[in-house]
Amino acid sequence: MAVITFREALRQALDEEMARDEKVILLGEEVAQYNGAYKVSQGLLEKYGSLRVIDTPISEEGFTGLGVGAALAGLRPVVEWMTLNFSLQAVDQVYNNAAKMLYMSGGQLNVPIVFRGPNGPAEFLGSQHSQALQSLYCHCPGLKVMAPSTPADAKGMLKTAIRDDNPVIFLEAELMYGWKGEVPETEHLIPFGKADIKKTGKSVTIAGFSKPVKMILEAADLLEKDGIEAEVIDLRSLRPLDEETIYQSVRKTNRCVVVDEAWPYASVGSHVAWLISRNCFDYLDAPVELVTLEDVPMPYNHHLELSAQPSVKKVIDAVKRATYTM
Amino acid sequence: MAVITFREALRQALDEEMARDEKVILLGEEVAQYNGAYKVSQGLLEKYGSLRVIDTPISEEGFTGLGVGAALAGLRPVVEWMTLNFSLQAVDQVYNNAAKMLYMSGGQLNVPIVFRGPNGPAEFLGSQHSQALQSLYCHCPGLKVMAPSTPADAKGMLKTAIRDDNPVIFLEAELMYGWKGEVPETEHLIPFGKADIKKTGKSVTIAGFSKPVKMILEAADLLEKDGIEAEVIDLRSLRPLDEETIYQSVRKTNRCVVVDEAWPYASVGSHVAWLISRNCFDYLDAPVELVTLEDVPMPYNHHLELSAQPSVKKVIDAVKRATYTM
Amino acid sequence: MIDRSNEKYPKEFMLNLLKKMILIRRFEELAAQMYGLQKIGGFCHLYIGQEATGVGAVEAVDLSTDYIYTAYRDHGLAIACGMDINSLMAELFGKATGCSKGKGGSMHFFDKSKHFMGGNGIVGAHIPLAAGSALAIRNSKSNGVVLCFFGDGAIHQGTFHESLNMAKIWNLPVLYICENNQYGMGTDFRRVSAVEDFTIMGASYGIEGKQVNGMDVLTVYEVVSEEVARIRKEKLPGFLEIKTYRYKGHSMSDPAKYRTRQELESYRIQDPIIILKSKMVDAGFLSEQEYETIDSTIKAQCKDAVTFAEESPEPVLEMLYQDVLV
Amino acid sequence: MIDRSNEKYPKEFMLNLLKKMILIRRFEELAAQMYGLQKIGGFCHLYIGQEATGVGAVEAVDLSTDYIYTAYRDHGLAIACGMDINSLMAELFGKATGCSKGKGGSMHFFDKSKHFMGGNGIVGAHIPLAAGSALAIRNSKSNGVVLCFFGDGAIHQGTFHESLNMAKIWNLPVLYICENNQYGMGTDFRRVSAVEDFTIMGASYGIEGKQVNGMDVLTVYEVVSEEVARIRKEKLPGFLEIKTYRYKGHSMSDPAKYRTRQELESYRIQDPIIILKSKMVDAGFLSEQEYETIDSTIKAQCKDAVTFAEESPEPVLEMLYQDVLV
Ligand SMILES: Cc1ncc(C[n+]2csc(CCOP(=O)(O)OP(=O)(O)O)c2C)c(N)n1
Ligand SMILES: Cc1ncc(C[n+]2csc(CCOP(=O)(O)OP(=O)(O)O)c2C)c(N)n1
Ligand SMILES: [Mg+2]
Ligand SMILES: [Mg+2]
Repeated sequence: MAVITFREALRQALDEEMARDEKVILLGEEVAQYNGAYKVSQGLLEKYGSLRVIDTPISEEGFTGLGVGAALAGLRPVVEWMTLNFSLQAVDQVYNNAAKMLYMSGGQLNVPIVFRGPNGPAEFLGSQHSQALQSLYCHCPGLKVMAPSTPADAKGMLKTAIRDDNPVIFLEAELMYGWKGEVPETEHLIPFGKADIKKTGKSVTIAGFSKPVKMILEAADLLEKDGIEAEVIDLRSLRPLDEETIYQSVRKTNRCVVVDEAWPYASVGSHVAWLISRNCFDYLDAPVELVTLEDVPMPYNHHLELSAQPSVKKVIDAVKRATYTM
Repeated sequence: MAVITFREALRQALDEEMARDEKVILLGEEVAQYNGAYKVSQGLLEKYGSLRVIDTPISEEGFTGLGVGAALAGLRPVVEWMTLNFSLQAVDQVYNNAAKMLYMSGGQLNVPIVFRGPNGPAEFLGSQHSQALQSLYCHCPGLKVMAPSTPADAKGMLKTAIRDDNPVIFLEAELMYGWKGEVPETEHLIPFGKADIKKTGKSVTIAGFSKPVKMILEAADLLEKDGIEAEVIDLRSLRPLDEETIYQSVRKTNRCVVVDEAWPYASVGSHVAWLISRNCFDYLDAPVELVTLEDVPMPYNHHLELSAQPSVKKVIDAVKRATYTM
Repeated sequence: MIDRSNEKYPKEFMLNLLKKMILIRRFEELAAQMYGLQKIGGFCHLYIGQEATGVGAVEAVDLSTDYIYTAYRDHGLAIACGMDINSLMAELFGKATGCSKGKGGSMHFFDKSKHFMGGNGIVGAHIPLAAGSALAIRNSKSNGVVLCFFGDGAIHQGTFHESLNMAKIWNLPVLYICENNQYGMGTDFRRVSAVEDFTIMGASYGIEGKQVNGMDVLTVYEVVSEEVARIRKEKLPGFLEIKTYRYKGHSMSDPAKYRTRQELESYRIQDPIIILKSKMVDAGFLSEQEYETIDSTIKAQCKDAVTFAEESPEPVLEMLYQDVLV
Repeated sequence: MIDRSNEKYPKEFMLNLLKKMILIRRFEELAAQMYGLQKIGGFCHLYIGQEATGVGAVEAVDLSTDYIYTAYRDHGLAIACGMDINSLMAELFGKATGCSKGKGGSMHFFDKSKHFMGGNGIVGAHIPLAAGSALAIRNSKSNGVVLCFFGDGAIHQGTFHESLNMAKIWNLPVLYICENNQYGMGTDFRRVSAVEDFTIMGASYGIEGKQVNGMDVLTVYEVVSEEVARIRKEKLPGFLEIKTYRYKGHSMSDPAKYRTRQELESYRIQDPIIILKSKMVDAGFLSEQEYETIDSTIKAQCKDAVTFAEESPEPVLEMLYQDVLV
């Protein structure tokens, strides 16, 4: 298997799907001539031409809706939001059109579209540019949501997302684009609704997704040294969620920590923590702990910015609380 | 105390605050000449004039942001979203400007503004017009969120919201506007962060907010006949949340059902359910149950529409599950 | 204005237009009655008075290649597109036999096979969708055109402006049709618009446009035909402001007190059905008696549609959970 | 173009403009160096090349009554408004002594007392805020004016269009200033705009405007002064497209390969500092040696600002949780 970056893995997925199906197009700010603000789409304009790789004006609500309309008339658009922060201008198009069209039309009009881009905290960007917005999109039925944590998953999941006939929100992270990992050269698809057990263990389950998975694994390594064997689950597909895999793990470990780099209130993290609390009630030896972003806008100062986020230390502390080893 | 409608209570709050402070203005579609789509602002144009009661074009993102800018320069705007559904076009202004301005400016620029309007399921309106959007707004730090369930609370909470120096999301419901109740004639303010115990009981805690509180009380009455004494908590202030009152109750009843008419995933409901699961872990005799809207867009057909929503029966069933009396 | 002799159009052509307009009128009159009987609920926005716009415009396109987008005031266009009125009345009744299986309701009529793309409840939100479908047309090298209808109120939504800019820079085959019925809910369009002539809006994106008398179906047909032909040839967007009037309130619950009886009467005397009928009578194409026969036949059809709707089954509970995802 | 003799402005006036422009230039050059040394992180959008726009425009207003809004490229305007460069450099360093306590960063400079309202990271999102502050001015019957700066890229955001319409219908005292520096990130504005002359956009809301040479600070000052005077008198919005150019990449990470060296050179020879300097030398207001002295003094000030920033304390952890709410 080749070792490539997360960015390259996404690019391969786009490239392969665009080659396979001429209905797949890519749309967004700077995706074409500039090769993408984060260079995910490098080379695609040259290969697929300006009818299929399209630079948009700065009109998030407009081009998000335009993507939906293109999907309704037979294309399979991939819409790049330069970052998910800017998708806040387009929430109406996602909630009211992309997610509801199939239902409102009594099953007539499906919307095969992928909205993708970097999500969550980057570095030194301040409040408006560092938001983890999975909660908003997971809340809404009619959408699917995916958040890979490795280059291999990024490729396999993006390909699946593009082939899916529903609207998919696909969450990346700026700080992950340079991450490297082995990625299969052969056809590689990762289904919706399948979590991935990254490490088995019997003392505690730690569940997370996207960028924090790496940090969770670091925490798990350190915990190992203290004799705490964590089972680490990468949720990967957030909607639909692979509840069974989580429950099986917690029913074995009897303790759980959930990690989410979004704000805590009404988050994917607290929801998963409640699901576990409810559905593994008789198995839990301690409350389900939650590690999230602090409940504040992201500050610019780097120390504060790091303090605001989940960290190896915060995960370890939560595990210690969950295992009563504090 | 006079018996007035929820609508009149809101109107009194607006009227009193506009009379008290000329910086308070009201802004929104049809609020002035038409006296409000739901007649909340009836008579206010006549009384306060067109500089303070302002009909806007249909430009949600624009007039939401305009309200924030007016607040930054010294006014205290109340922005009416004709319904919360339409606020989806204005999420960016709420998240990125209203909620973050104080933080980004290092404490210099606060935003005294209230965004209000009907939220949640109405009747026969289909998917785009029946959304309960509390999860989105509760998720975001920098906002306060209130959701009254009675005319008296509506008045006392709206007055508090208008006097607050922070951005407040104030959730009403179309179907509540005609509800009647006693409302104090004297100065009446209800603080943030104070839940209300509507009924005491020792068998189970049922926590909810906004429109469902009435239904919860109906369920509690029926349960009473079965010998189940429910303690009913109206959360009222969703952000900040009165965690202590909830925990005290659950630590007494040892069982809890949370009701929220939004979708379940990443909701206020599941968050509160997790908070309880975690912070009352040693006191819980059963999993915290959650009753929400079904995880589907709202259908138009009335039977389906009702089936999608929390109901007396669903609350009772949840209580029976929570009390192991199923 | 285009020169037109009485013989310009064959009898059959005119008869077809007349029948469609009458069908819309009678269908909606009956719908209004059914609303009064509470067989239909929620918002119900009638097209009565505007029939010439929808019928004239749709006659000018080919629904095998072309697409129609509109807002919630969609009954007229749905009928103009040839949708079966049984399925439409059933939809209003929320029945499983409705065009959207009873899940859409009045605001959400759809017919994928007839390229009738709804039926959108959020003001301005469908405007980007139309550009998207035009992009799909462009990419498939079909000769299609998209007609995008919206109201005088919707023109102040950012989505309109973002869309026109994209349609122009990408040469998308969309005809933007502003149905200026003078009011956005209770608001005279002059109160919320910086300009009175909306063609200025199109022109600011380099899209030349015309103002059109929307009470005369033949004029509408001609102007739209010309524009559509030009768009097919030049592959450039177009813009029309069609001046029309709705006789009824904004929706069933609006008493429309914001306008004078005289104003209403001034439009009623240029009623689109009467105008066409007179022309046909003058040309010897129609006798009063033939008109009566047509009208009665159509009335009977509408009654049958009510019977169909009445007798149709409610959607079963299972359907609540269907069509959320493909 | 306005006729202007060398003696039209007194020496002190011109010297003041010159010093401000040099201060911006040197401040940012040093900031760029500090960025290279990783003392500053994240996005850092330099104003170099555009100094004449900000300095000329701000000179035309009175910051005790007037307000300034701009986007993330805000260093130049902040300095033009007279903010202390120590606090600005400290902000870039993320220090507690920064103008936003280190929580805002480069994109979020604010100074409430100087009515410098930031510093907004979301393209187009501050445009409605400006109209809102103008509404507050209108209501308070003050004589103030709001200057709202935004880029050529922002003009395709719906927020711009919604705002201009409201500003016009409510007679709000805002001067919209499009700083057309030819590029929105890597995109030549002609590629994403239906029109090349942006005054057309203003005009479509009945707001007459002018295109202005933004490389000449006196021209900018004069035109903005005229507009501001007109706005104060007539209480109507205005629009200017100021043609300018940024010498550096979009932000520090942009190599700006999308433009030619010749293009850049063609602007460098009309450098705003050189133009004003030559005029002053010609008028006998400045000698080469005096210029050098000024420049060295300013360079020293900027170095001092770096020292100040370096020596300033980091914000303490507590500050993470402050300023979320008042
Ligand atoms: C974004 C949004 N804001 C507000 C509404 C409520 N609303 C429904 S129709 C309407 C008026 C629209 O007027 P116009 O565009 O002229 O269309 P018409 O009803 O005249 O056909 C309003 C304000 C809505 N549906 N969507
Ligand atoms: C809504 C939104 N979309 C995208 C971005 C990313 N972005 C930041 S600056 C920029 C270009 C803006 O160009 P322009 O308005 O011309 O201003 P300039 O940078 O030239 O000063 C883009 C696309 C953003 N910050 N906000
Ligand atoms: Mg209208
Ligand atoms: Mg620019």
